[in-house]
Amino acid sequence: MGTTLTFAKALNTALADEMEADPTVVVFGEDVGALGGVFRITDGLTARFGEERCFDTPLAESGIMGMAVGMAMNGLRPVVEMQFDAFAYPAFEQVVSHVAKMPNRTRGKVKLPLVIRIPYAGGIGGVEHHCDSSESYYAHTPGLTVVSPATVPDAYTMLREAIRHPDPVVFLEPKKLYWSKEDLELEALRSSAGSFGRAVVAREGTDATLITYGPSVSTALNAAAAAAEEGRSLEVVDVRSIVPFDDETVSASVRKTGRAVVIAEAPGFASVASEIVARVQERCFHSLAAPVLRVTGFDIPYPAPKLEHFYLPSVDRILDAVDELQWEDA
Amino acid sequence: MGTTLTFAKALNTALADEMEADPTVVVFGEDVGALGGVFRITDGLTARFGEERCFDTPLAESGIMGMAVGMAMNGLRPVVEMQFDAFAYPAFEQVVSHVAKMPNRTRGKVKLPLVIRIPYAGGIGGVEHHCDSSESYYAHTPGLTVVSPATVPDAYTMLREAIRHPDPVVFLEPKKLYWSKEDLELEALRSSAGSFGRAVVAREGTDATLITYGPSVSTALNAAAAAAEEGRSLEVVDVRSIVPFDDETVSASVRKTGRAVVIAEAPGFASVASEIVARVQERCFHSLAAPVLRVTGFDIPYPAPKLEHFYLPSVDRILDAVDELQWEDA
Amino acid sequence: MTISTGSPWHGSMQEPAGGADLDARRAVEAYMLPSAEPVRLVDPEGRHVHNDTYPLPDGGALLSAYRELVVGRRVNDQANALVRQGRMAVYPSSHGQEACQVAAALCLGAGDWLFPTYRDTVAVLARGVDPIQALTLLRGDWHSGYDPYEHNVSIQATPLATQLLHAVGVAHAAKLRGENTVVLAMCGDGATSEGDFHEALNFAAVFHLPVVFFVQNNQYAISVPLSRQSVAPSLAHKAVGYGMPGERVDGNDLAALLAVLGKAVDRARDGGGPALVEAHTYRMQSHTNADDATRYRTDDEVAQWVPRDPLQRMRTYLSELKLLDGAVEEDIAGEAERVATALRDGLNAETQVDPEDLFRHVFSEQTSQLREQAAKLREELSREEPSAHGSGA
Amino acid sequence: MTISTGSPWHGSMQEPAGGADLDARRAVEAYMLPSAEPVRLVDPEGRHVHNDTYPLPDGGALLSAYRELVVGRRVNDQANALVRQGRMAVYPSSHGQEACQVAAALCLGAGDWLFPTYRDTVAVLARGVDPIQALTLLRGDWHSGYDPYEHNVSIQATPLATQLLHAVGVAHAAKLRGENTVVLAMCGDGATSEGDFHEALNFAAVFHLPVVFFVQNNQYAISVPLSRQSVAPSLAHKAVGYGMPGERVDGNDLAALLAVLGKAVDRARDGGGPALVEAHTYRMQSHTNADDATRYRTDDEVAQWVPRDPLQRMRTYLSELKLLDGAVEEDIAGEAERVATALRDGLNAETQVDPEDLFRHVFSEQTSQLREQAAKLREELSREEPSAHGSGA
Ligand SMILES: Cc1ncc(C[n+]2csc(CCOP(=O)(O)OP(=O)(O)O)c2C)c(N)n1
Ligand SMILES: Cc1ncc(C[n+]2csc(CCOP(=O)(O)OP(=O)(O)O)c2C)c(N)n1
Ligand SMILES: [Mg+2]
Ligand SMILES: [Mg+2]
Repeated sequence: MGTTLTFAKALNTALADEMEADPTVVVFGEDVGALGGVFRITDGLTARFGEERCFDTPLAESGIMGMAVGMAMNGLRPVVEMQFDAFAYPAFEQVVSHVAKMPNRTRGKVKLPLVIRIPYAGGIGGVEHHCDSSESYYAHTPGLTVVSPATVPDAYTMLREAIRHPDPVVFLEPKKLYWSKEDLELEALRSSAGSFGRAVVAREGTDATLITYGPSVSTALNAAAAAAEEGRSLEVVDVRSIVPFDDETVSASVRKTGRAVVIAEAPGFASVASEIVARVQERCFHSLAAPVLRVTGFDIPYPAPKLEHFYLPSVDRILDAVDELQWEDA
Repeated sequence: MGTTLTFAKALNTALADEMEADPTVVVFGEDVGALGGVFRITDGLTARFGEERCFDTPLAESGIMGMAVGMAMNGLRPVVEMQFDAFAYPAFEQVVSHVAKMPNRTRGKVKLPLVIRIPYAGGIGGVEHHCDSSESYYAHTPGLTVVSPATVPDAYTMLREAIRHPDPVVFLEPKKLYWSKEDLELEALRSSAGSFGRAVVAREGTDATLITYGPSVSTALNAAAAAAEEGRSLEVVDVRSIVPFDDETVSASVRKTGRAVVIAEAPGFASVASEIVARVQERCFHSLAAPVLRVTGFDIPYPAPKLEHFYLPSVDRILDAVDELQWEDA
Repeated sequence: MTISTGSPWHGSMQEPAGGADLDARRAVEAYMLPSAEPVRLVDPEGRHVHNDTYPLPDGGALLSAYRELVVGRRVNDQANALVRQGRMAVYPSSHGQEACQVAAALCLGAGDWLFPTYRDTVAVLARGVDPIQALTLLRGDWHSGYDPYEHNVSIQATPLATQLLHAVGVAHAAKLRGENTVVLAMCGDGATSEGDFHEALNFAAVFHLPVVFFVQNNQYAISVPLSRQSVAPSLAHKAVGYGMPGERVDGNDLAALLAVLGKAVDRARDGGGPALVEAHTYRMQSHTNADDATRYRTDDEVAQWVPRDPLQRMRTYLSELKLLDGAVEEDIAGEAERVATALRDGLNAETQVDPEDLFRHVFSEQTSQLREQAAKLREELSREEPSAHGSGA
Repeated sequence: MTISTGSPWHGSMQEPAGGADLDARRAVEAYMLPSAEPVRLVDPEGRHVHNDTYPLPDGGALLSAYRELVVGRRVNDQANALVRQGRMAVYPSSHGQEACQVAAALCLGAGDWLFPTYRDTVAVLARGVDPIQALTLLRGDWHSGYDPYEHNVSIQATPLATQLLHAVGVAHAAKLRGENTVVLAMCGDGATSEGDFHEALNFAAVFHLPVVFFVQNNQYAISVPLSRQSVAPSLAHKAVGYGMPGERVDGNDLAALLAVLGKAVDRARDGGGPALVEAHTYRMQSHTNADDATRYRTDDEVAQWVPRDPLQRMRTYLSELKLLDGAVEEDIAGEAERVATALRDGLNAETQVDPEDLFRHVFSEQTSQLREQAAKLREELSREEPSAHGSGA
């Protein structure tokens, strides 16, 4: 029998199930203990597993990240929470110079099975520094596995997979999805296949492909639904795993439809969206009827709450881009 | 009459000339005083301008960057040196959350005319953390002007321009060029036009365009020379200014040649090179005879000295990519 | 002029000093170590407590400070109400900490600089910043609403401890020009754990800069208690590691705060270098309205701090001195009410945001990329019809 | 088990303590403050100096430590020679600091962990790591050449102070499992200015972890003198801000180092929590062979440190005790020579690098992206001819 869970509760359940299954999993960060995290993703974990398994640290992100490196070196599987996207930046050196490089540096002698959970992206009316889409910084850094779930079932399975993964994972949680709900069969999910390196076709279509991930998947699905009413059939690919990237699924879709729009919330310049465009045109050049277009955030700092709706990729903006895909021959 | 200067000396001269011209310019960082910097770019400045104009700080990059923000807020033009690319990462939060955003945050009330000098990229047999190509992190961050000179005259003029620029500039100095020499007319350069936002055609050609910047420009020029011997005419565009980006010059070249290869040392994934590919195919789609290809670093941590030649974009690798540009119709 | 660094004993590290220096060494340590108890000049019952080092500020000064205290409390209450009414998204209240807020503003001269955090709105207003401009941030119109140069008040910083370095830079620039500006930089107890706290104090000490670091230790960083931030005897003890004096003060005692901060500011202005002041206070309300403090602390704990309220004790003290009577109280209440009304009216007025602003201030001169993007948005918004594709997501 | 934090006096911050506590407070401060002079047990003339707190290690222990000292010096000399001969790209020598290096390795048990920096090759070797594997880094074959788990020696860290946090994590994991592992984490004077230094000491203190932070204060960070890093009376004074004991020791006195570090390690193992030890020493050579120290310090300054050499004083002391005679000296010299020869032979042997290694260890399972890139490189290298396009750039 299915249960209805929010995205947040699915993450919380994944943490609890994995802590239950593996005594080496430890959870720490700012406010993750008694408070259960500012988004309540770690709610109840300290009460259930004790202070040594889920605990608050001093307020220092580099400290949290560096300590996680050492713990992972010494037999534990740390799952750390960065309270918000922009508050992970103080830990950037530890992430880029150590988390990402330690296994390679030691020829695999030292593995770092740790997870960096980052509530990320906008759409929640948050103040400055609480809405950054920081995936491009991590995706550009060799050695990091970078994933973002866009559905409630993926929230559950991908977080469990991240914790079991032998390498460090940057786990990006789209904040605006925390309160979204879905029915799901937890039992079935527990035995579902891995998703790292595997995109999914979230909606089938024939005329053009929308390629996206994380917070923008639902917007893309809405756009595809609206397009369908206008008689245009859009396929939506949820990338899920940014690194490694599933070229096969993405290219297959674009070869089929011949047109593509890449959608992401982050500023577009030198971003994951740029990468997807570059890969797609390299691999599908002769199938393309039009350039691959992008609908991304503007190349500006994330705006204040009253202006964010101008910034975020919207259904209209996606459909405008689809309209630009040179349909004269259709 | 012209003089022969190294790239390093051209930078040193630019600093001195600008400090002479503007008493609000201050230079600081690690080892920039008595030592003159590990690459001697600040050589002699303390002796000439005094300790209050060029001085060593405690060893803390976030501190250097944060102090520069405050100094720029209060009437000075700080030029800070990050000793090596990877040692700028501890300052990442200050760069992303403050340097890049302060002017926008205050609706332009606070301007931050500061320069972040970063000796960057590889090719010098440096040990780990001394060879990173970090431009993509900065180029992706809205609010930063990001430039990299590839010639001795540009080293001089672009650094002076950076110091005079009203906004924060990330100034990337390709380490392997420090010892390169060129004849130049300093007097003429002093009155030359600005280069921010302006790419240059470093070599004209008709068959394909090599688009690149910084340390890879000389490699691209060598590739073009080698190609010429084989009867293929390659145009080389030196981007110079990554942000703002000169779409006009780049697109004009690609529209003319119909083919393009983007070359950069950084790992390719979600990089400046991805961005250039994405922009070019968006803007020049119907002129393209082949997909825009990339020759970049692999998506791996920068290798140890004995392995770096496998990693770096080389003439051969560039020419291989050019060969792949579907010449069957030529 | 040269960069003057350091402190009297600096240089003595190069070689072990002779035994004769030992007493001097211990004296230096004593100079940096905070007093054993937080400095208190007026106790919770409103009685003066004598202190050898810190004389009580005079009655007139205390009365005008008290006026600001009452206004500050009213601002906090009004802002909370405006959040409940949906006129502001969020407000991190300084209820209970108003004495710190007022003292931070009043101890500075007009040419000095204040570096506040998100929680320090009352200090920002006490320094003269227009309240509606200050609340632009929390209303969500823009990331900061006032001109920092108008009252020498930097933006209210969110990323913790980062602003302390900006404060150091402002002080350094002023010092290099030979100005005698003092900078007061504020942060919370939690922020002292960040690397930037360390780097800021060290830079200020090494360059001997006129910065007063003012930590409001309100016992919590959101839900995390002080015991998880530090196991030092006090946060003021951290001064020792930088070779600067540290001091602790009762953060609910306006008189003591004025005295201790005032002395630190004077010392800094006279070339004495930086100092660290820790105020011992309490965050009476939740971190923000979005927080639920019952998850991590008891009502009992909060109740213990009620009798230590900074307003009540100043009121008692001033009343007993006869500096405060019904008429003065009424006058002060009237002023507080006027400020509250202005706040309410200001925030109830609808503001218009201009989407073109998104692109206007990113660079001094708009790049061609931003021009294109702005044009695209303009075109999108200018279409007469609410779009051919329906209402959007 | 719960996370045990803190120190005996922790908690006392919540409320001002009564006057009865004052003496206890000052006692606590005294406990954290370093001794007024760096601890010294054998002076530069090789004479024992009595110390109430630290007894002299016994002769046997000193003799075996001296053996390591001589080997360490030989390693430094040999490595410098190999750089001159072009067999290694760079070598940051610890010449002059060998007593610190040896003591750092010897004070730990086999199950303990060492976290060294680029300058600590001698300590790494003294802990048993294969010299050729250790020099893989500086020869340029790979970023690290030994298995950290073989001798519980972490990689030699380059980004300053970052490794201190890894040390804290290793200690924390051990503590959570109830193991009594001690971790010794090394850094230089310059590195104490980094934010990570602060965060590491604070985390260790708050979580009461068995970490000994060992700062080799060699007076310089490349060209920058100590006076530009700190104006505290000593770096050991920084301990006060974290509520842990700080101690200073003569870093050229092997006996004192063994005693002070030994005590800190024992205390940590017995649940006493972390400590900060500052060794007062000197970098006798340039930062690395790429550096030119004459630009920032005088020969005179360097010359002053020659008579304080750590080897000479131990040799004198042990000779006068008759623990060292010609035969033993010869035996030790022979061992040093064997190590040097092994180093030379090892580094003179040509190594083969395998380009496939570039892609092998980035992830546990190669991604399809890396498989493609590796294939491309393989294909490029497999072409018989040295390429149709000539020799490349
Ligand atoms: C670098 C950074 N990390 C995390 C946060 C999220 N955050 C906002 S306030 C806060 C607690 C701050 O506590 P404290 O410094 O004691 O100040 P207080 O809120 O009590 O005034 C946290 C963790 C942040 N703003 N910046
Ligand atoms: C984060 C960081 N910044 C800068 C550097 C460059 N660097 C390498 S060694 C060094 C000086 C370090 O001085 P100290 O900590 O005293 O150690 P020592 O070299 O004297 O042993 C510097 C600045 C670095 N390695 N890491
Ligand atoms: Mg607090
Ligand atoms: Mg040093």
